[in-house]
Amino acid sequence: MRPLDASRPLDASHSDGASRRVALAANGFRAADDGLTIFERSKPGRRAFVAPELDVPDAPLDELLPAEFRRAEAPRLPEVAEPEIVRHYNRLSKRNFDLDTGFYPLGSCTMKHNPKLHERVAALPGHGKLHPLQHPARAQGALELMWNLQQALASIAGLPHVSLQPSAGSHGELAGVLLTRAYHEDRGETRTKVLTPDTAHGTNPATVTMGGYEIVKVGTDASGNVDLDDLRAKADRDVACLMLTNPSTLGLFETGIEEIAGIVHGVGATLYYDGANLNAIMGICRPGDMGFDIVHFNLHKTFTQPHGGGGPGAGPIAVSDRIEPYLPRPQVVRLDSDNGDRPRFDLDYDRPKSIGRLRGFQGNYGVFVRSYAYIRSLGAPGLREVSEIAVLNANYLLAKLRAAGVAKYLPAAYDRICMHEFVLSGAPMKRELEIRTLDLAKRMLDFGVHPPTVYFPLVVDEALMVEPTETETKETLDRFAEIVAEILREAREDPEVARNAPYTTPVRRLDEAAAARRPVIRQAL
Amino acid sequence: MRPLDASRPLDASHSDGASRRVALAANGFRAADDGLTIFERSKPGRRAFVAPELDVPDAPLDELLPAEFRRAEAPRLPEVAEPEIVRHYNRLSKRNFDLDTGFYPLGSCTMKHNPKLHERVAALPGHGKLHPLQHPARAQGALELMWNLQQALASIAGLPHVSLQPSAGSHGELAGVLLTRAYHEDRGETRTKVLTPDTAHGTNPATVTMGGYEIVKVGTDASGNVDLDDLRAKADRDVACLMLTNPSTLGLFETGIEEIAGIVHGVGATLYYDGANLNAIMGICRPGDMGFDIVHFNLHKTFTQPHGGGGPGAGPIAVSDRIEPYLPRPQVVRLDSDNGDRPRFDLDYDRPKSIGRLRGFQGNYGVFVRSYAYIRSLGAPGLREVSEIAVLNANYLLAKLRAAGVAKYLPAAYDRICMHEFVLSGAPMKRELEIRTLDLAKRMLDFGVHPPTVYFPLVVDEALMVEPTETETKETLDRFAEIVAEILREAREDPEVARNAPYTTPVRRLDEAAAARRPVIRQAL
Amino acid sequence: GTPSDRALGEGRSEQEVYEELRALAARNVSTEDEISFLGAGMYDHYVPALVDAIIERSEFLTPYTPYQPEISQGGLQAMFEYQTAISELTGLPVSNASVYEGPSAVGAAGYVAKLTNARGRFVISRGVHPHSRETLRTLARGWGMDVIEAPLRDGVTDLGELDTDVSAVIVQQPNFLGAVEDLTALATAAREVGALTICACDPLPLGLLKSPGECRVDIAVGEGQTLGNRLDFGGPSFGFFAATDALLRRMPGRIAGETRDVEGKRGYVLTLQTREQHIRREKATSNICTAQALNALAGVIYLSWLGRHGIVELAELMLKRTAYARTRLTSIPGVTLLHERPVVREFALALDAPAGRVIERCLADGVNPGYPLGRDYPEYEDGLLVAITELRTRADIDRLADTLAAAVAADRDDVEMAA
Amino acid sequence: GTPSDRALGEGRSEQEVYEELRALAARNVSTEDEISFLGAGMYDHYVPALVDAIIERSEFLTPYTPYQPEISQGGLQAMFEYQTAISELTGLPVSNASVYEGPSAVGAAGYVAKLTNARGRFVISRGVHPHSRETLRTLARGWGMDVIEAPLRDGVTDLGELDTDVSAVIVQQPNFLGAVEDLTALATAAREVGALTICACDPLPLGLLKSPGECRVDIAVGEGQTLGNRLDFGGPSFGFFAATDALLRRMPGRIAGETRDVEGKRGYVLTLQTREQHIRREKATSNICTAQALNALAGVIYLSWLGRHGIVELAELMLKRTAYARTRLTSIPGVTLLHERPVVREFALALDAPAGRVIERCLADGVNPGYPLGRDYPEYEDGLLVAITELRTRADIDRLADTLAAAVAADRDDVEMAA
Ligand SMILES: Cc1ncc(COP(=O)(O)O)c(C=O)c1O
Ligand SMILES: Cc1ncc(COP(=O)(O)O)c(C=O)c1O
Repeated sequence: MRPLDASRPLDASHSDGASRRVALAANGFRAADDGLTIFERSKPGRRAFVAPELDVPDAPLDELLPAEFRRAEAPRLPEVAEPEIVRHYNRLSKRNFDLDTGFYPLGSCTMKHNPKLHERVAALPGHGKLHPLQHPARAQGALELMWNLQQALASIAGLPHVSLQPSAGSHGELAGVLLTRAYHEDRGETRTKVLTPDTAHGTNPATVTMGGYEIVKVGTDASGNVDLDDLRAKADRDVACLMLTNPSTLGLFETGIEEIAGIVHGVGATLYYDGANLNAIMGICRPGDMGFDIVHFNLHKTFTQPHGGGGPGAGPIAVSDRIEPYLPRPQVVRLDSDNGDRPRFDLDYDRPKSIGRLRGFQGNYGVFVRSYAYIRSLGAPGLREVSEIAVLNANYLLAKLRAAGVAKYLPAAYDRICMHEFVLSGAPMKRELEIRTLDLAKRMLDFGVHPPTVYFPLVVDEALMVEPTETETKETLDRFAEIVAEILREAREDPEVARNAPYTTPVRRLDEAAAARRPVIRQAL
Repeated sequence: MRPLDASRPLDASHSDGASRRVALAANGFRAADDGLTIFERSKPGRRAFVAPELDVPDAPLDELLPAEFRRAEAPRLPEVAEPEIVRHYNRLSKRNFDLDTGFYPLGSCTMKHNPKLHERVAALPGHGKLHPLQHPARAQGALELMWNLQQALASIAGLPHVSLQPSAGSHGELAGVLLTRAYHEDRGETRTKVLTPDTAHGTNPATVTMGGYEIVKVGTDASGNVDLDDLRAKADRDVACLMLTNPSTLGLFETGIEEIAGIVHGVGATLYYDGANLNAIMGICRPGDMGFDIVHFNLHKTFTQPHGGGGPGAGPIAVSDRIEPYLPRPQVVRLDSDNGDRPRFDLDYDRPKSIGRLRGFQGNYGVFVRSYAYIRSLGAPGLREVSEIAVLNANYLLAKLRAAGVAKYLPAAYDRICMHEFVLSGAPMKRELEIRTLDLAKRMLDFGVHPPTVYFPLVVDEALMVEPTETETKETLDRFAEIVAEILREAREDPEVARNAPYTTPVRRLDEAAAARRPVIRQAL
Repeated sequence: GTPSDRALGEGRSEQEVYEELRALAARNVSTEDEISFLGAGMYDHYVPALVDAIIERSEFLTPYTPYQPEISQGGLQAMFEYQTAISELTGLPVSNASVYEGPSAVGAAGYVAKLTNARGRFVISRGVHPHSRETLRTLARGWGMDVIEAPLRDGVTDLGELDTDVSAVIVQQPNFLGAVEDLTALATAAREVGALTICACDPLPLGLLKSPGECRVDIAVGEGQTLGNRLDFGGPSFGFFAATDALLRRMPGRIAGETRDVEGKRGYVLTLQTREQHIRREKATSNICTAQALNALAGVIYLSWLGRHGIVELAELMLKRTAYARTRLTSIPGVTLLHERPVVREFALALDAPAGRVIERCLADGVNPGYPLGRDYPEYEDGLLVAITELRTRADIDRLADTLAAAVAADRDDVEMAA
Repeated sequence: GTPSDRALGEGRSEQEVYEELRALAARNVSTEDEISFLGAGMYDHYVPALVDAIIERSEFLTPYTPYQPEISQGGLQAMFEYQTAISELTGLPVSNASVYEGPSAVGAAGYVAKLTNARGRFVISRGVHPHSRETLRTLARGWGMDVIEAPLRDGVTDLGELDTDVSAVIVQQPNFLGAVEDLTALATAAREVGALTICACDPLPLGLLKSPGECRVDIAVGEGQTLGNRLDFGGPSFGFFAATDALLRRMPGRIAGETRDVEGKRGYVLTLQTREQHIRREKATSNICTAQALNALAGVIYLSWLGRHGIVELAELMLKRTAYARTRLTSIPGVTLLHERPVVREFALALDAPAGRVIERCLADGVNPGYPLGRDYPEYEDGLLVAITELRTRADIDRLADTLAAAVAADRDDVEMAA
């Protein structure tokens, strides 16, 4: 660890009181300006947009669009010129922490490096400026790419059929639940319940409700697996589906998976695979082989679509033969020619049993381009290596934290080999050091790392969920362990430090309760 | 001005000593990591590059390249993977202040906004991936663009002929001096001296020496103009050229320019226009009309090529008929067709009197694309507006500073209407507040603005040279005036504040003397 | 097969993958490769360079959803600004931070209606985008709700009789045929039976059109692609979602809210999270988690670039060029207007030749004349939907007119010959 | 005329300017539009995406030369890293932060020689790039110095007799014909008469070749385009400049140096500025001010991407593909080697047909076979210079072979017919 005195930016400012105050005054100037919104920067008459030439005969508005349809006054959008727009958003960007700046072990989110190549290829006009309704004969490159991506995802999932349409994981889940409904209804069955483990991500139960099913929770046993007895008890003929994540949100491999599949299939229900944790198993095992009927992928997790501060993503699904007839419309199909020309690709709308569309057009193609580039770059051996190193990194970090003496305050929720992530419990820390997992997380902000996921899964008290991913170096993992140890050390000395953290961020702890009590969600103009 | 208490990031951190110390410890962790070089991040075996497939027959190295020509060991370049490279340079970038972040009134550098469109068009493969030796018939778009840019620059300069070849302003100056030499020698004259005013930028005298001439300095009179008597006295038949900037580096329009031209031409010398300050006069007056024979343009100043932290730029030159025969090779020429087809463009190497090349290929084409896009966006009316607003902004800021009471300590070097920039003298400030212009500049860093140019021109004691440019808003100028006033105010209270500034930058004042005494200019590997 | 499948390959160098993706791109005909009048839900508008320059910054491109507000103020403030701009454009007080895209936004609005009044039926105009109608049907099946279509008469919606089992009336402005609907009348009819009015609207024409809020619409949703996003063969873009105050606590998705930090400094957080899946789980108002933050960011940057007056000027330019195109094209023998309602950027034609063959002919000539309505509307078998963005100049429109005239004529000759 | 000239126009919207520039670009044949074997000083190498992603960041793109080091540590540290990489590559202890580009770097090196020994003559190999030789001549006129050319024999430099009036011997590695020179021998010959040795070198082959430093060269300069920079029709790129310790205080341009701040924290500044124009004015060692910082940044990022082993692997790949191409092409009747020296990425052929006509034929076939040596070397009238970068695959080379064979054959037929 570097000597701390190589640091002290403000502390070392010469100690005279006046200078301290004015040093801060300087920040005052800066903050006052940085804090403005784009609307507050607006000044009448300023503009960035210049209209192209009006090259057609002019005509009075009233003739083209009667006054009764026209708005009274122009929408009060900002009036700003390009330089201010650029500076404004550039400055805003500096108030974000990002993956290209530091470690981002946000559990369940797979914050792996986003290769820059992907942005370059997605921006090629042939991809980026392709109209979604372009005649398929004139979009053969795009359809072939989608077809190839479907094949690749199918082979990773171990399930034969893929739809790329869903826009994100939760959208894939919804597709899965609606497919399940269509499947049962087609067989003349009406089922009412969907099972999810109590460790499930919030989108699972929310999806179940949106899909028109009633949710039934299944417990977790002492070793962190699905409680098989509870499952058996609850798996009856009213159950349409069990939604599962494997590895689970505890970062543990569901050892009873084959038995689980047996129970679920035994009552004629479908088994749904929430693919958020797929990064742990690529090339090692396959949901299809475990008995899953439906799988969703988070291309923005496992397949490096940048998260964009909350999207875009894509949530393709892979399904077994029995589910295939119900897949969303349209499907990309390949038409092989007998005379040896290259195959043609088309969009097939003629799918009588399809649940129909879940959205417009063909899905988030721009995301497909990036994920396809990723898969082509790594290939089968590379993808397997991704999962091996992701799991190795997680286990290394877990061991390293133990070695740093962290386990005493932050023990692993379940003492097992973890997969690509692990969950610690901050309960002892809270008890003995009187700081909460939230405080630990906030203090991490001062150390320049993004905190892990906190308070999820719900079954772990004061949970801290750590997913390092395969693209981080040993130095970064070591450093993170040191940081956690250091924060615990200082908490032993003075818990106030963490409780009042962060200190060095653009703003300090924010009052979320007040925000919700009296919501201000737009600027008053 | 916003209340200062909207600021205080660290000061308000809860006051307990321990927390202050650890808050800084956190920074310690961050700094220790931020401070590394790319070589210090290197670890054996890591890599970003993956070699494309070897698709030709392999062969032993010795057969293809005898050992005696081969290096003993691989160059010790860093061993790092893409994620670390991206994070490393991303973090480095955050240790730079830039034009897209804040005000950058660096005198003589014309730090105007760089429109983002220019980067987009320069990157089009038809421009960016065009080989410089592509057959002219297959580079017609590029040659036409260069031709059009030549015409545009010619019309701004008021001189008929343009060469785009020089790579920057100083390169254009060198071209100008060599053209002058060729011109005189062609007429059988050998002249030995070049005149420059004592206000000249350093590149002028340096260029004179590199061009093989002896430098003779001309003084500045009480009103900031070239001292005409001194000029008359020094302008003899040995003088090859007078190099002038107009507006001068004092930001003042050279009122005696016509008389100056008369004197210089009277002794048969050439008059050279250093175009660094062209931003003041576009569309208002033209160097050619003032009697200049040779003009250089800084495309990276007046014509928005981004400065890139020290280049690239381009320094095209425009010349009069008598200088034209000596222009560098090759020249872009237009061949009009009589049968009404679109004209063809070609490169003309057949220029017997040319001084020859100053560099490879056709100049910094990528810069031409950006500057051409800029000129086309603004057009003649826009370019005139640029200069009008640039001058208006400078005079507004000068007046605003006066109004803020700054003039007492930082009076204008010459009390005249300024052009696009103005020069203040920090002499009274130094005398009465005991802080130097350097201290003022360093303290500005804490306020989030880039300081003006300091200690240039040399004829002004403790000079501060301010060029706001036309792309800054009134609010930004007002704010800058407040900041200067605030720094003077705090200096009255305690000069130590400025003397020890900056406090809030990634590093504080650096020891430049030590750096020069024992130069460490590469990493020991 | 296993992942060592040919489908996955063995891995390649960056330059090889670049070349592969470039070769695939080369087999697509982009809007830069032809003169395209395709619209029908996504439009070829100019994306200013500053939008790309900003959203490519890693600080916006690579972070996750802002769960740690203290180090996410950039993204959160941008969401707040976005919400303000959308609310201003739609004339509705509350906006969320984005949903997936247009058609699923219509579905999301339907779900809010379901949660609000638990009625049995949606009445959706046939003028709503076919993809939106189909998406709503897909979802409604899960909710056990019916979806009834209201027909178009003279190009605009005829709601017919509504009753009190109608949960929401869903219309589109301008509708799929480009026609400007009388939104106020439609919303009034819905209100009379206590149904919500949901309007899917095209944001750029809103620079000129009465806002949904002014027309007393309850929920305005729409496709945000035209606001600074690429076509990308259909995505990613974003869906916007704005509503009345009454519906605030039933909104789906993220919402950024203003608050203060411990020192009283203004800041932003994700707020009203008790609506959301990670807190409320099965009781959440939606299951959405990852949405379209980066695309919505592009949206607010684009709207700032357009500015208060620019959005009006842009809409007026499209209005005038579209009017020119409408006259120019209907002067072609065999080409008539499918409706005569006012339009802004898009309009529908009826060809008296098979649209498919006519389009093929135009494509061969480097002009993509528009979208064949027959695909979704048997009743408009040879209908053609033509979109005129600011990127289509008068010269382009004249070129279209000549090409279309030739194509229609040629087809008629064929027919005569055949006879 | 005045600036209201047609040359300037009246100003246009962003989309119109974009379309105009796109139309101009469309009239250029880029290396993505043909299979190009053009080199001769600039080469079509792959630029990894991360280079562009980083240099487009406004923090690198928009600042001026780092006059305020406290807020320029990013750029200054990058310069320091760049200097380290160049010095490592060239085997010379000191490097500056960049000069304009290749040929002017040769001129700048000549000026350092002039300042060092004030002798009267440069001896420059005819194997040095024609643009470099011409640039040196242009500048030497100002210095009142002569420029003598040393001929090529069997593809490499023959210095002949040197005397003590020679200020510097200037060679290129590999030389313009692609041949690897015996740098050690040349440097030794120069040193014997007390002249400096200046070597213009191609940085990528230095992954394999003995470094100039090892060969006891005094100044190594070169064109940096191949290190992560676009072709850009010839610029902007950067020139690198490295030398022995003895020459440190005569170096042109910026140099970044390590130092400490008042708290002892490591930092970087522009150093040894007393060499420079803004301090020393007429006594400066060069007049350079704005250089090529951004392009040099691309250079060090690219070198970090290649890495210690990558640069060797890349050079070996080129070496092997070039060897393959050399054999393949010389198996064509009427095509022979212009020299048989070892080469790395580029080699010279002699055609027994007029190069101009042969090239025209290949271009018509979508292949740009290389650079016609006749333009600069009357003695190689029908010579062709062929460059093989990692972007030219075996398939491309085979395609070239077929095209070239056909072109040469066709030309001979014509000749026979004419006879
Ligand atoms: C376990 C799990 N399931 C589902 C989701 C939902 O995925 P998305 O955000 O793509 O809708 C997430 C995302 O956080 C997750 O972690
Ligand atoms: C007045 C003046 N002349 C000449 C120059 C040199 O221009 P360049 O840096 O493009 O070589 C400058 C640049 O700072 C300048 O300000």
